Amino acid sequence: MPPEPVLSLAFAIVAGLVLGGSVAAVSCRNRVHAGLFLAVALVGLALVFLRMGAEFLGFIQILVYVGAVAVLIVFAILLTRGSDSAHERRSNAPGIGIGLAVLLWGVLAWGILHRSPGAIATPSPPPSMAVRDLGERLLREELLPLQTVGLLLTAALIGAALIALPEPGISPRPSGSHGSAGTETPPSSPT
Amino acid sequence: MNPAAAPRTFEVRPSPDAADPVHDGSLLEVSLGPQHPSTHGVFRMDVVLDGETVVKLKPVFGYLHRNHEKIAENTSYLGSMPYTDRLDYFCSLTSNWAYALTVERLAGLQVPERAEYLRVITAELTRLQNHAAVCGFLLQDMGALGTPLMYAFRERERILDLFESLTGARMMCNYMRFGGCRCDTPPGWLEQARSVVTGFGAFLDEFEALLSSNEILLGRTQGIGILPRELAINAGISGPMARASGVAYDIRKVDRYGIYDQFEFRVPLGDHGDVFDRYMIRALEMRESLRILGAALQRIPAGPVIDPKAKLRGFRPKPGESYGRIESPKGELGFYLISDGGPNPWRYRIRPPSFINLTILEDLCLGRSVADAVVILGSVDIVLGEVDR
Amino acid sequence: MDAPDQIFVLLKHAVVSWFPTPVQPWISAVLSIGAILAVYPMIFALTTVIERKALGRIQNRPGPNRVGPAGFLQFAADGIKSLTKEDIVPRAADSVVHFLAPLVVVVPPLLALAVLPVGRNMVALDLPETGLLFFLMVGTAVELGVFMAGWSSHNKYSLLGAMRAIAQLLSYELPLLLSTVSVVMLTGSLSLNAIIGHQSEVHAGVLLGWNVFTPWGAAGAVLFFIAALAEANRSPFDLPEAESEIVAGYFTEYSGFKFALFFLGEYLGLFAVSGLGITLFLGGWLPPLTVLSWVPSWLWFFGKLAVLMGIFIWLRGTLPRLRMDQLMRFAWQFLLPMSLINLLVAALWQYSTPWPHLLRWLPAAILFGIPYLLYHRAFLRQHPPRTYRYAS
Amino acid sequence: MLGGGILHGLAVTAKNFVGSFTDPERLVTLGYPEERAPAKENARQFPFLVFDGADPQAGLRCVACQICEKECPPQCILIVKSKTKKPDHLGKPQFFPATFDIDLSVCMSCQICVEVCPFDAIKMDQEFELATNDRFEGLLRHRDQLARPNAHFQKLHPTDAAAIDARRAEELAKAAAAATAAAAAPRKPAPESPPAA
Repeated sequence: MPPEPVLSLAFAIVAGLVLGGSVAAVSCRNRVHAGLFLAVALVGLALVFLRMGAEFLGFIQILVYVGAVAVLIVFAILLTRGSDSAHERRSNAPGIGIGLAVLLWGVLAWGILHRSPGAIATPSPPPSMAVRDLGERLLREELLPLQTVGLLLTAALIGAALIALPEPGISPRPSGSHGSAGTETPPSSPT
Repeated sequence: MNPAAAPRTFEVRPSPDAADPVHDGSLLEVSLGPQHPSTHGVFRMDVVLDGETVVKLKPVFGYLHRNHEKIAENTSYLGSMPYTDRLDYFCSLTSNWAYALTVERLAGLQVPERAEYLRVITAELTRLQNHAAVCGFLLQDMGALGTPLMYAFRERERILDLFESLTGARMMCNYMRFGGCRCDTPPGWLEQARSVVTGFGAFLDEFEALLSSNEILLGRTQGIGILPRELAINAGISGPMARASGVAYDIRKVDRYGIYDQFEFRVPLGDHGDVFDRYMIRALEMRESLRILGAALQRIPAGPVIDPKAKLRGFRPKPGESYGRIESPKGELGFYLISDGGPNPWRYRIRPPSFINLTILEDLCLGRSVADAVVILGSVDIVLGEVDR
Repeated sequence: MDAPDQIFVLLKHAVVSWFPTPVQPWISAVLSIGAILAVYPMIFALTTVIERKALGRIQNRPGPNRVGPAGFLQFAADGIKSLTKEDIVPRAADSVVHFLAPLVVVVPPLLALAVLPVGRNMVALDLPETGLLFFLMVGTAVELGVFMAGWSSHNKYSLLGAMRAIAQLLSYELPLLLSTVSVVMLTGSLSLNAIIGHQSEVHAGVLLGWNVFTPWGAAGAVLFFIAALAEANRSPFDLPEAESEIVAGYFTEYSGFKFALFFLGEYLGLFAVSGLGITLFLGGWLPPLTVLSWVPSWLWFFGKLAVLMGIFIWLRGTLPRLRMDQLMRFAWQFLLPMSLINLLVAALWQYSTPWPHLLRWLPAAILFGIPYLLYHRAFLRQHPPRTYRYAS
Repeated sequence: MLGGGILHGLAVTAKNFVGSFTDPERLVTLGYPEERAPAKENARQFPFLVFDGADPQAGLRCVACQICEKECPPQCILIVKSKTKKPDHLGKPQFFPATFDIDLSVCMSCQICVEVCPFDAIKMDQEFELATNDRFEGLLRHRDQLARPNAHFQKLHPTDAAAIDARRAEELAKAAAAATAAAAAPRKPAPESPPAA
């Protein structure tokens, strides 16, 4: 284990990464930049997990959130062609957002400080949670929630697929410019 | 402020017309070419894409326009012959033949039998190398990294070697003359040609083993770029493209120009008119060409190769007009000439098969993806020298 | 422990022991990182030359043969050229993201290579709990780099390439992951060393128990390497950079050394994912037969890597590329169901340990054979054999 | 079976890979600057002017008739006729080109100048490595650069050269005979080179 100063320096860097990334993600006007900063913040979060020794959670964090969620977010921005809007207006009521954030922070802080007053002062050793234990826990005690979540996600997936399906009756293909033999309609151009 | 001194800045301008789907961002306008790795020559396709689906395609050409027809009207009849090499620079010998045929009709010249045989031999060799190269380029467009193309070029080199030793040049042959051919075969040429033809059959077997049953190739080409029979007829499509759509139209059979009536060959026809059929029709035509070549190389008679009455200098055909056409590897290549009795043609007009086959490109590509558009263009088989003239 | 097998390990220990104890872990890390940074780019350089020469031979031409003996210094010439070329950044490009993208593409494969055991006791970063997971995690970061490159260039081809790349990488991640899961199921560990250890059991006296010698392992290896080719953007799945369609895809607007970095990243990714495949299915650094165990273990690993590269080059020289929708369909309609079936087969294999050997293979043959026949029929229905008629 | 076509293709490429090492028919590439394809007698690149004897000035066959200049399709030849005359190989006084320029950047190697020349004065060279820094002057060949001895022609196109030399020798002999007999011999049309095969 590296010495303590190195660790706290690492924590400072990681914390800076998370905070800087999050702030930039919400304040960036360019949506793609915001998405990339979100990815930075998520990587920072994963590093926090790693620093606490939760390797599995850290890796899963990157695998799922950076590899899938963040990529999907920027991909969606790309597909909807909103990435060029550099002249985006700022939110009308930034106060609401800031207020919500402060409120959330307050609740979390209250919860942490109030529920386990000793936890901050004397950090207890992290529970050793091997991957195998995690898996057994998920598939034994928490099986019902897991399956429910799976069902929910499947329903969401089917819904998304239904939305994405082309509507029947609308053909994107305009007719060819050469009238083929026997067509009575004149070749028309959709423009 | 002095505009010259102002710093040049680049900005992504807001769309001029928000209602236009290209500019409001829901569609993507991409210019494929003229500097694009898969356009055949300096050809441009203005493609409007919805995602990757082509919703509009405009072929843009003219980058290689050389004013050939007007130059020909100001050059002697003979002087246009080397320019016809540069029309379809893959198949200079068939272009030569079409022009020579037209002028011979205009001037009423006879072609000696040996010259007719030489014309058939060179034209069929040209067809072989053109079709092989086209199939190679098609696969190149499909991303096969040049392997089939290199195999095709290996055989093409052998044929070009033949051309070089016969005509003096590999591509710009300038071999046909009005009333025959420019020179006779050098010693040993016919034997060499026979061995090339034999080797080409083995190459075709190998080429088809490499490709014709490849699942990826089938998936990429079958059902893609379907050209219906009626459209092919209405749009004046000719050559392998028309035959792949089931149009039994081969000028070698229709006109029986030259001595094609003395050879036994079949005209393969496709039923689907898609890219795969165009590829297969070319492969099958190569086999038929090999049959013609085998017979021609065996039966070629001795004799002069040029009509002794034909004049090289001071060639002035009687006033009149003529249209000559041949089955070039790409389709019906026609020349239309009007003579006013002078040393230059009064009117000189070409019917280039590539150009006319290209006109239906949009119909083939609409609703398909960019990748298909590239493959379809490859299957049309164009040479920009002929399209732009 | 014989000397040639452990030569690099002993060397490293010797070097590390010269330093005082407090800095020894750091020195050890630096040495390992240095080795990875030196070895894999060197293999990359050699691979590019060999690939070009082999492709040339496949295409009946000699390939590069001018620089150095038989052209083997071509990579140096290419490297110097790309270093000295002008680095062009389009004016409309997002310059910061444009600059960062090649780095995001190159660094993750290097990280992934750190957890690969290349020989007995030769792994830079041993993660006993989560080695495989680390590898897969790192692989996902490449997608972001590809996206950054494609988006920041402000070029339509780049954008199309990036869209293709992300769609492809996301789709093929799933079969890749699922085909590794079967190995994890059977081994019961995410540690790459444990997975290799699990394959070292001796079968039939001489043959080592590589996973590929089991039905689920063989099928898993095929599925894994198909998905790996797609993940590494190799032909026939090189659509994101399909030069005949979208010029060079997401790195169209890159030149000079940044272009070379993309190239490097792509090959490092290929090495990494092939190395993973070797570890999971082909016994890692284990020899195939017990009598061959005198050959140094790292030689086995790199030999297997070389064979795989050869196969990939061969495929690249032969196959045309798929179309985007076919690529997606292949991932979702073929690879994914097949890898799910493979999980079932792996489970059956696990629970049928006491059965006779033939009986254990039978369910696998049925489970793979029936879908294969169905796919075959579906393909034939879609692409029936054609005959051609002749005009009279 | 599904995948069989791909395996077929792989077998073909493997065969070619091995064949490129073992079969010279497959590896047809030549290492160009060191290895060269055998020269073909008919091959043509750019024109040159033939001269007889040792002096390119006196032996030049060209009589500045300007037919090639007229017939050249891309008009790349410029001839200026001399004011004075010099004797040709038969001793007849003829004009000669004071200037004979060919712009090789325009020339398209069609060989029409060679075909139309009644004096066998212009022939096709086989030199093709003409890279130059100056695309105007560097590719503009003047009379003295274009002049090549008959031996050069004999080396490039032995069949043609032999026929032409024989004819010219015959003409010379006839002219000599005619001179002695003090009677004019009409020029015979040039016989074509004998057909091979």
